[in-house]
Amino acid sequence: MTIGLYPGCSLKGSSREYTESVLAVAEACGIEIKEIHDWNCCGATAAHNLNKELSVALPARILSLAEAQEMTEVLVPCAACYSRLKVTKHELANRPELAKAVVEENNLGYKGTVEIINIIQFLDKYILPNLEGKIAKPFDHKVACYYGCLLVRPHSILQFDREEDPQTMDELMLKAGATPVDWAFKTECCGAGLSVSRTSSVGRLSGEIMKDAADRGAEAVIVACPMCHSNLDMRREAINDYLGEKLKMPVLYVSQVVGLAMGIERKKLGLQRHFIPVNIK
Amino acid sequence: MDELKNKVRELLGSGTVKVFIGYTTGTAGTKRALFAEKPEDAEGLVFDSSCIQNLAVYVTKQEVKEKGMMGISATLPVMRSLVQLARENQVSDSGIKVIGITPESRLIDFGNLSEVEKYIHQFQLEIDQKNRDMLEKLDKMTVSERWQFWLKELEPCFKCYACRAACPMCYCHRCTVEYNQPQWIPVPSHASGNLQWHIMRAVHLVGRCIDCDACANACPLAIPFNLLNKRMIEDARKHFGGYQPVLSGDHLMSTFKPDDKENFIR
Amino acid sequence: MNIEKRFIRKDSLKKLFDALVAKNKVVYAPVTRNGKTSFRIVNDFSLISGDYIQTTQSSKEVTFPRTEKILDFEKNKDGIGVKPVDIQPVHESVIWGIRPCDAVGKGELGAIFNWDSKDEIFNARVAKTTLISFSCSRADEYCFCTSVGGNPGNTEGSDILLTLAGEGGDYLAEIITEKGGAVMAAAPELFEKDPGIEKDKYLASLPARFSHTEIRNKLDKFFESEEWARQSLRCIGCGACAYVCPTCACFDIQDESHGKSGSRVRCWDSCGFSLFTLHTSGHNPREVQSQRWRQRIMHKFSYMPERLSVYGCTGCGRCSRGCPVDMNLLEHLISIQEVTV
Amino acid sequence: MSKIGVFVCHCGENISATVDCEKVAQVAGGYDGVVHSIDYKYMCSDPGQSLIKAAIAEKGLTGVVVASCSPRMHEPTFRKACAEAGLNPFMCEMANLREHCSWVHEKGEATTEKAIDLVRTLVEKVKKNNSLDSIKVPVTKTALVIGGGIAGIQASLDIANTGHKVILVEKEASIGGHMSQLSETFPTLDCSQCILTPRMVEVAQHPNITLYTYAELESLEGFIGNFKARIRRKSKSLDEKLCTGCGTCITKCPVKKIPSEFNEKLGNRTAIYVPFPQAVPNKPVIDREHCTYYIKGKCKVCEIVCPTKAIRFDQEDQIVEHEIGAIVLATGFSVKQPDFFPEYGYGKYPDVITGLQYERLASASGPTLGEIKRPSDGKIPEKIVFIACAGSRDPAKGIPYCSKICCMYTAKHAMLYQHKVHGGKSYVFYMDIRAGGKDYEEFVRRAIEEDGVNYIRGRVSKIYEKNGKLIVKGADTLLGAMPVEIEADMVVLASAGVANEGSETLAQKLHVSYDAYHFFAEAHPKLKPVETNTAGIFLAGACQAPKDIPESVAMASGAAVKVAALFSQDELTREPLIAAVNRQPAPVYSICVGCGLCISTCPYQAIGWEEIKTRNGELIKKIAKVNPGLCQGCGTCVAFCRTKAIDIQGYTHDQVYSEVMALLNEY
Amino acid sequence: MAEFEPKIVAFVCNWCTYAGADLTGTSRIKYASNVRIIRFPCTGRIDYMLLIKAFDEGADGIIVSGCHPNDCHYTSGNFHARRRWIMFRDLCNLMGIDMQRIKFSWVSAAEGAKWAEVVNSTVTDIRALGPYEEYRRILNHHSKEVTNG
Repeated sequence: MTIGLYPGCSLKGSSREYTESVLAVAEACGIEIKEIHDWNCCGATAAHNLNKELSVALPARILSLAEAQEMTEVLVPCAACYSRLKVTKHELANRPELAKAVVEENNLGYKGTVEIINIIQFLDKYILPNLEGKIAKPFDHKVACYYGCLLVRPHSILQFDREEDPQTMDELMLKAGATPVDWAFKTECCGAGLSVSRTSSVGRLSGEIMKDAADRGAEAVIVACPMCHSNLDMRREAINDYLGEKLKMPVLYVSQVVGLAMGIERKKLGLQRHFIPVNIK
Repeated sequence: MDELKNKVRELLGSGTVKVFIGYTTGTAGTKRALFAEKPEDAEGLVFDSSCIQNLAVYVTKQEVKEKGMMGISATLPVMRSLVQLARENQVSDSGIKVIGITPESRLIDFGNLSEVEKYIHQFQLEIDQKNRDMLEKLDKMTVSERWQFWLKELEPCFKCYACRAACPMCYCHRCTVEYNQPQWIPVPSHASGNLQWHIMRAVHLVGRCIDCDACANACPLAIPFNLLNKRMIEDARKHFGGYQPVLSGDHLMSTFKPDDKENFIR
Repeated sequence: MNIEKRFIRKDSLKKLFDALVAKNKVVYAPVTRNGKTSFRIVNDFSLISGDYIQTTQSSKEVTFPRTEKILDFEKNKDGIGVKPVDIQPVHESVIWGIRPCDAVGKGELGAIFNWDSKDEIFNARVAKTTLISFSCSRADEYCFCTSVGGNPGNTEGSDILLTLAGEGGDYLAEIITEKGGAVMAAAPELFEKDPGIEKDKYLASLPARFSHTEIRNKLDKFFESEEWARQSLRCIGCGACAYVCPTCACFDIQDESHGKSGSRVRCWDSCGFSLFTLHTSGHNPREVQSQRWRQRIMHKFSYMPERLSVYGCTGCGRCSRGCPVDMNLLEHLISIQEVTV
Repeated sequence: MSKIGVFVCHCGENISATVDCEKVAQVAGGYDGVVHSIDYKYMCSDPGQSLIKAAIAEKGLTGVVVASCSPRMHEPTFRKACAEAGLNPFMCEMANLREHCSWVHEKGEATTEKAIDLVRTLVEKVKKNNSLDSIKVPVTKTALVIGGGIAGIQASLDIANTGHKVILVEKEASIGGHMSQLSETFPTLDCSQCILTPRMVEVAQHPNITLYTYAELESLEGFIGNFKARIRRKSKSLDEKLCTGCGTCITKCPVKKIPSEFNEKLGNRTAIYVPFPQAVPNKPVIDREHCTYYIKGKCKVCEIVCPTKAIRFDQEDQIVEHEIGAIVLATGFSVKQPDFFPEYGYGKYPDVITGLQYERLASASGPTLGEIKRPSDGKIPEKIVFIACAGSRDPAKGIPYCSKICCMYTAKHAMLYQHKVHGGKSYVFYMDIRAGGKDYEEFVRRAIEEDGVNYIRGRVSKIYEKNGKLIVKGADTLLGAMPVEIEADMVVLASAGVANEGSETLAQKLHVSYDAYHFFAEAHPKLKPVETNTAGIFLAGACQAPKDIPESVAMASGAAVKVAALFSQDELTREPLIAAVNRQPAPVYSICVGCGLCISTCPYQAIGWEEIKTRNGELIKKIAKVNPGLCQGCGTCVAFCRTKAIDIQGYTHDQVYSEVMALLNEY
Repeated sequence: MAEFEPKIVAFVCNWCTYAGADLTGTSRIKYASNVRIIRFPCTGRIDYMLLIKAFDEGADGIIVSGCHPNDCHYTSGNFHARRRWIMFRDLCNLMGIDMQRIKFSWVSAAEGAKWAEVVNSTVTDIRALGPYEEYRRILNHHSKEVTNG
C-alpha cells in the first residue's frame, strides 16, 4: 500500500515535525509513503491573486508528476497546498478552455486520475483502522480542534466536512482518546500569510482563537495546517502581547496526537521542535 | 424430459389443466407446438435448445383459450411474455398454469404468475452481442446509408405479417394496419408501406418487446427488422433505466418522469 | 409441337444466359440472400445460385406482382378521369432456373385469372415470359409434386426443361414450346445433338405419398370434420403460405391517392388472415383459424378442380418450408387421407 | 355528402392587406363539398354573422369554416352564430388567417397560398366533424375547506354566509392555525387572538358549517361539482357529546412534560390536552404517543376523574364520506427549522430561537405570559439580535425565494421588544427591507425612528456563546462591510416560510399541481390566482405562497366567491371535446383489447374499466372506459392506444389525418 | 433559380404554442410563411404516425411544439409526449429518417418571439438540407410494377 506525498514548502521547513509525525504514524501502520519526485511549489497563497493560469499550472504539474509516477492517491498534509491542488483538479475538470491552455500548452500529461486527500482523510482512512482497540496511550486531554480556513472551504469544491462547525477532526480526536471541546473558533482566520508581514494582526486574530480555546478549558489546540501551527505556536509572543496574559497551551498537529496515542516516541513525532513546549503526555 | 412428460400427464390426468401447450418434434427434426389434451398426448412432448417458438402467442388464441385451463412449458422468453400479457389483462392465474423451463433446462412448477414474475426479474433484458455489433455498425453509417440499408432490407417484405402473428404481444383483434378510415398503414407492399408498417410495429412494442425474436424467426424472408426492437430495448435502458415485464404498476411508455432527460427540445 | 431433345455442355450454360441478356431480355433467376433464395433480375450469371432444392418464393411475382397498379385516376372539373395501365411496355422476360412444379403453377394461376373475364395484364405478362426450368435431382421432406400429378422432370408449363446429366455438369435440354425454340434460336450453336441421355436416371426419386383424386373425393364429405381444428390449432394465421405459394391468387384492391390523383393497385391478400372475410357489419363467416385453414385446403383440392379443373397445388412444399409454425401441408394431406369420416 | 360553407374575413384591413381574400374564397369555392364560399369585411360583425346564418338556412350547410382570426379569439362567437342558425356549433371550425398568417407575413403570393392551404385544411377537417352536445353535470352545493387557519376560517364563513353548506377539516385539535400563535399583528399591533377567536367561535356555531378537527382528507374522487371526499377523523379518545370541556382531566393528567406544539416547544402540555385555552372546539384529545395508558396499558386517571365519563380509550379512527361540489385548499405553511445554519447554533444555544417562538414569548397567552424572557434562564434580555432572511433568499443554504412576511414581523418583534423591555437594545441584521403594503413602510420606520431599533444592513457570519452571552459576528455593509460584533442575550432568527411537509402528497390526492417549492400552483399567476388547474378546486392563503394575514383573508374571500359562483348554477356545461372508447355492434363490441395501458397515461384518472356482458350477464370482454365527467380532453390516451380504440371529439383520428393530407396535397 | 421553399408542417398544442403563435401575430413579428400549423389539444395527443404521414405526403420538415415541462394545461400530457419523442426519434434515426427535419420545441403562450425564431431557424435549416428527395423517391410506388422490372 503506497501513498504519494506532496509535502510542499512548509513541511520541508518550518513544520518538519508535521512531516515527521505523518511518516511516523504511517510507518507504524506499515503504510508506505512515497514523496512525489521533483515536485514544485503549489503557488499558495500568492499565485491565484496574481495569475490564474500560473496558479493552476503549478499544481497541475505536481499532479501530472504524481500520475507519471503511478500514484493513485496523494496525501497533502498542508491545508493550503491541499486547497490549491483540489481547486486545480476541479478547475481543469470543469473549464475545458483553461485546461487546454494549461495542460496542452505546457504539455503536461495531466489526466486527472489522482485522488487528493488531506491529513484528516488520511488518518481516518489508513491509520485509524489499524488502531482498533490498540490505542496504547489514549490522549486523555481536552482539546480544541482548529480547522482553520482552507481545510474545509469552499465546500462546493473540497466536498469535505461542513464549512460551518466542521466535525471530522473532533471525531478523530475522540477516537484518539481525547475530549474535543465545543468552541466557536474552529474555522476563524489565524492570520495565515500575515505571519511575517503583519505580525500584530496575527497576534490579534490568533489571540482570539487561543483565548476562546483556553476559556473553554482546552489543554491543547490541535491543527491540520502548518500555517495555523506556526501562527498559533511560533507567534505566541505576539498573541500573549495582545491578550496581555501568558498562555502556555501547546499546539499539536493532528498527526502528532494520533502518534502519541499510538505510543510512538515523542522525538519521532518531532514534538521537541515546537516553540511552546508540549508538556502534556 | 420425462419429468416434463410426467408433470403434464399428471396435470391433464387430474384435470387441473385442459390443454397443455408444449413443444414436439416436427418436420426434419424442427420443433413445433404441441397441444396436449389427453395424458397420453404428453408422450409427444420434447424440449431442447431448438425449441425457439414463443408459445405464449397461443394463450391469446381464441380456439386454444376455449379449451379451458391452459398449461404451458415456458422458457424464459415465454415467461416474460406471459407476465407482460398478464399485465395487459390477456391472461391470468385463473387461465394458465406455468411450467417453467430454465436456461439450464431445469423444470419449475410455478404456483402462480407472481412467482413467474419473481423468477424472470432475476434476469435483465440483454440483447446479444451479434445484434449489438450490428446496431453499432448501423450507428456508424450516415443517415442516408441507414436509409438505403433499410430500403434494401425491407424491399422483399410482402406483408404476410408472420412477424405480427408470431409475436405474443400482437394480440390485438384489429391491428392498426387493418384500419381503412383513415388508412394509417398502406395495405400494399411497397417501400413506404413497408417502412410505415415496421415503424409502427416497433413503436407498439416499445417497453413491451421481451426480445424473444419470434418475429424474426417467423419471417419467411429473414428480414432483420428485429434490430428495431432491439434498439428500442437498448435505448429504453439508456434513457429510462430499462424495463422488465411486471404484473402490475407502470408500463414504460404509459408513464413518465418529470426529469426525463432529452437533448433535442428547444 | 413435340419435344425436341438437345445437349448443352456445362460451360455453355453461361453463354446461353449471356445470349439472353444480350437480346435484352429481363432475366429472373434464383439469387440467395440472408439464406433465402428468390427470383431476382440478374445480368451476371455468377450471381445465380445453383445450390437450392426450392426457392423460398415462387416465381409467380413475375406475372402476378405482389403490388401492381391497374389504373390511374385523377379528379378534375367534370368528375374523375381514369387511365388504365399501358401493357405495351411489359418486358420480354425469362425466368431462369425455376422448378417443374413452378412451371405447372403457371397453368394453375392462369386458370384463375381467366376463368371468366380474362385478366389482360396477367396474360400480357405470361405471353412475354419464357420459362427455362431445371428438373430436380434432389428433393426434400417438403416436396410432394408426385402426389399431385407432377414429377421432378415434368415438362408441363416449361418452355425449356434442363436436366443435369450427372457429375459432368452437362445438361439434357428439352425444348418444349415455340418460346423455347426462340431461346434456342438465340444461340443455336450451344444446343448440340442429344447423345441419348436417359433423363429419368438423373431425376430425384420421390414416391407419391397420397392420391390427390382420393383427397378430392374425400373432401366432399370432410367439411365438418374435427380434423381441421386439430390441424390448425397451431396455425397463427399469417399469410406466409399464401405469399410463397405458386398458385395462390387472392388479391385485394386498394386506391392509393395523394390529393387529386392516385392509382388503383392490386395487391396480394391471404385467406389465412382473420379479416379476409370480415364483413362491414362486423360479422365474419370464417371466425376462427380452423375455418380459414379448411378454406385453404378445400379451395386448392376441391373447389379449384371442381370449377377450374386444375388443382391449386403443385407440391412444391414452399408453404410448409415457409411456415413459422411448421404447418406441413404434405403431413396434413396424408392425415386427411387417413382419418375416417 | 357534406355541404360546407367557407367565410373569408378581411378583418378590415388586417387580413386583406396581405392576403388576397377574394382569391382564397374563390379557390375554396372549388373544393369538393364546398357549396358556398364568400369573403366579407367583418365576419364577426352582425351583418357578417347574418351572412353565415343566412347561408346555413338557404343552402342547408352541414359545416362552416370561418377563415378569420384565431379561434382562441372568436370561436365562441361563430359557434354561437351557427347554433342560432340551427347548425350544431361543433360543425364550425376556424382557419387562423390573421394571427398565424396575415399579421406575420409580408403581402404576396406565398402568404395567400398559405391562407388557401389553411382554409383547405379546415374544410377537410370540418367534413369529419361530428355534431356534439355539450356535457351537463350537476353541482353538489357543499364546499370542502381543508385547513382551519385564518384563510380556511374566512373562506368557510364567506361560503356559509351565502347559504351553502361547508365542511371544514382541520388536522390539529383546534382551528386557528398559525394566527392563533401570534402575539400582536403588524402594522396595527392589535392582538392576534383578540381578532381571531371571535371568528373561530363563529365557525363553531355557524349552522352551515360542519367542523372536523383532528381530521384529515383521506381520499378524493370525482370532478368539479361532483367530488366525493373521504375524511379520516382521528380518534380523540373522547366522546365529544359528553365532554363539557371542564378541563379536570387535563389538570389531573400525570404526563405533564410534553413540549407544546402550540407554544413552539417553549412550554409543556399534558398527554390529554387542548392546544391552547381559547381552542375551538374547547375539548381535549389524548395524544396516544405520550399517554401512559397507551404506552404502559395502565393509568386511566382522566377516565377516573372525568365527571361525564367521556373518555373513550378504545375509540377508533372514523372515516366519514361527503359529496362535495367544490374545494378550498387552505392548508397554510410551515416555518423552516433554521438548524441548517450550524454557525447560528440554533438547537445548540437555547437562546437562539425562531420568529414563531418569539411570537409565543411575546404573546400574553404564551409560556411567559407575554414577558420577553430568554428560554435558558428566564432572564430578560438586555440586548437582542434579530436576523432577517434566516433561510430566505439564500439559494446556497436555504430557499431562493423571499418569504415576504419576515421583514414585517421582524420589525414588529423589535418594536414589541422595545415596548416590553425598557432600555433594552435591539438590533436587526437585514439584506433589504421589503415593506410593500398599506402602512407597512411607515411601520418599519416607526420601529427604527421612534422605538430606536438598530437596523444593520449585513449578514451574520457566526453566533457563539461565551460567558452566558451570545456573540453575534456580522458585517455592516453600509459602513464598508465593517465587522460588527454584538454580545447579545438572545437571538431571533426570521426563519423562512415553507410549504407544509407532505403538501405534494395532498396535491397528488387532489390532482392539483405544485411548484418547485411544493406550494400549490395557481392556474394563472395573474388572472387565475385562486383557481388551480383542476376545475372546482381553489386556493386560499399561504398554501400557495407565503402571505400575511390581510392577503390570506383577501384570497380566502376570493376563493369563497369562486365557490359561490359555482354553486349559483344547478348544472355545469362542459365542452364535449373528450375521449371515448370505441364501441361497435356485436360480435366485435369494441376494438379495445383491454390491455389497460392507457389507464396510467391519463392525467386525470379518467379511464376505468367496462365489462361488456351478454343479456344473461356472462362477461364477453373487459374494455377501457373513459369517464366523461373526469376527462378533460387532452388526448394523451388517444395517441397512445395501439389499436386506436380511443378517439377524442374535436381531434378525432379522422379529423387530424384529413388535416395532414389536406395540408400537403392539392385538392 | 428561385430559392427552395420547403413545405413544413407544425404540430402544436392549443394551450401553449398555438397561443404563442397567436401572440407572435398580435406582436406583428414577421416570420417565414413556409410553416402550416395543425392544432392539437395537447402534445400528448400528437400521434407519431402523423409525423411519418407528413413526410409520406411530401413534407420537407416538421415542427412539434407544446408547453414547457410543468406548464402542461393537462398537467402531464407534454411529459408523456416527451418520453414518446425520445424513443420515436431514436427509432427514426435508426431507420435512416433524417431527424434534422423534425424540430421539437417548447413554446409557451408568452413566447411569441420564440415561435418566430423557431419557425425561421427551422426554415433556414430545412432550406439548407434541401427537399426531402430521399423520402420522395420511395413515394412513386407503382410506376415500377408495370413491368415488374
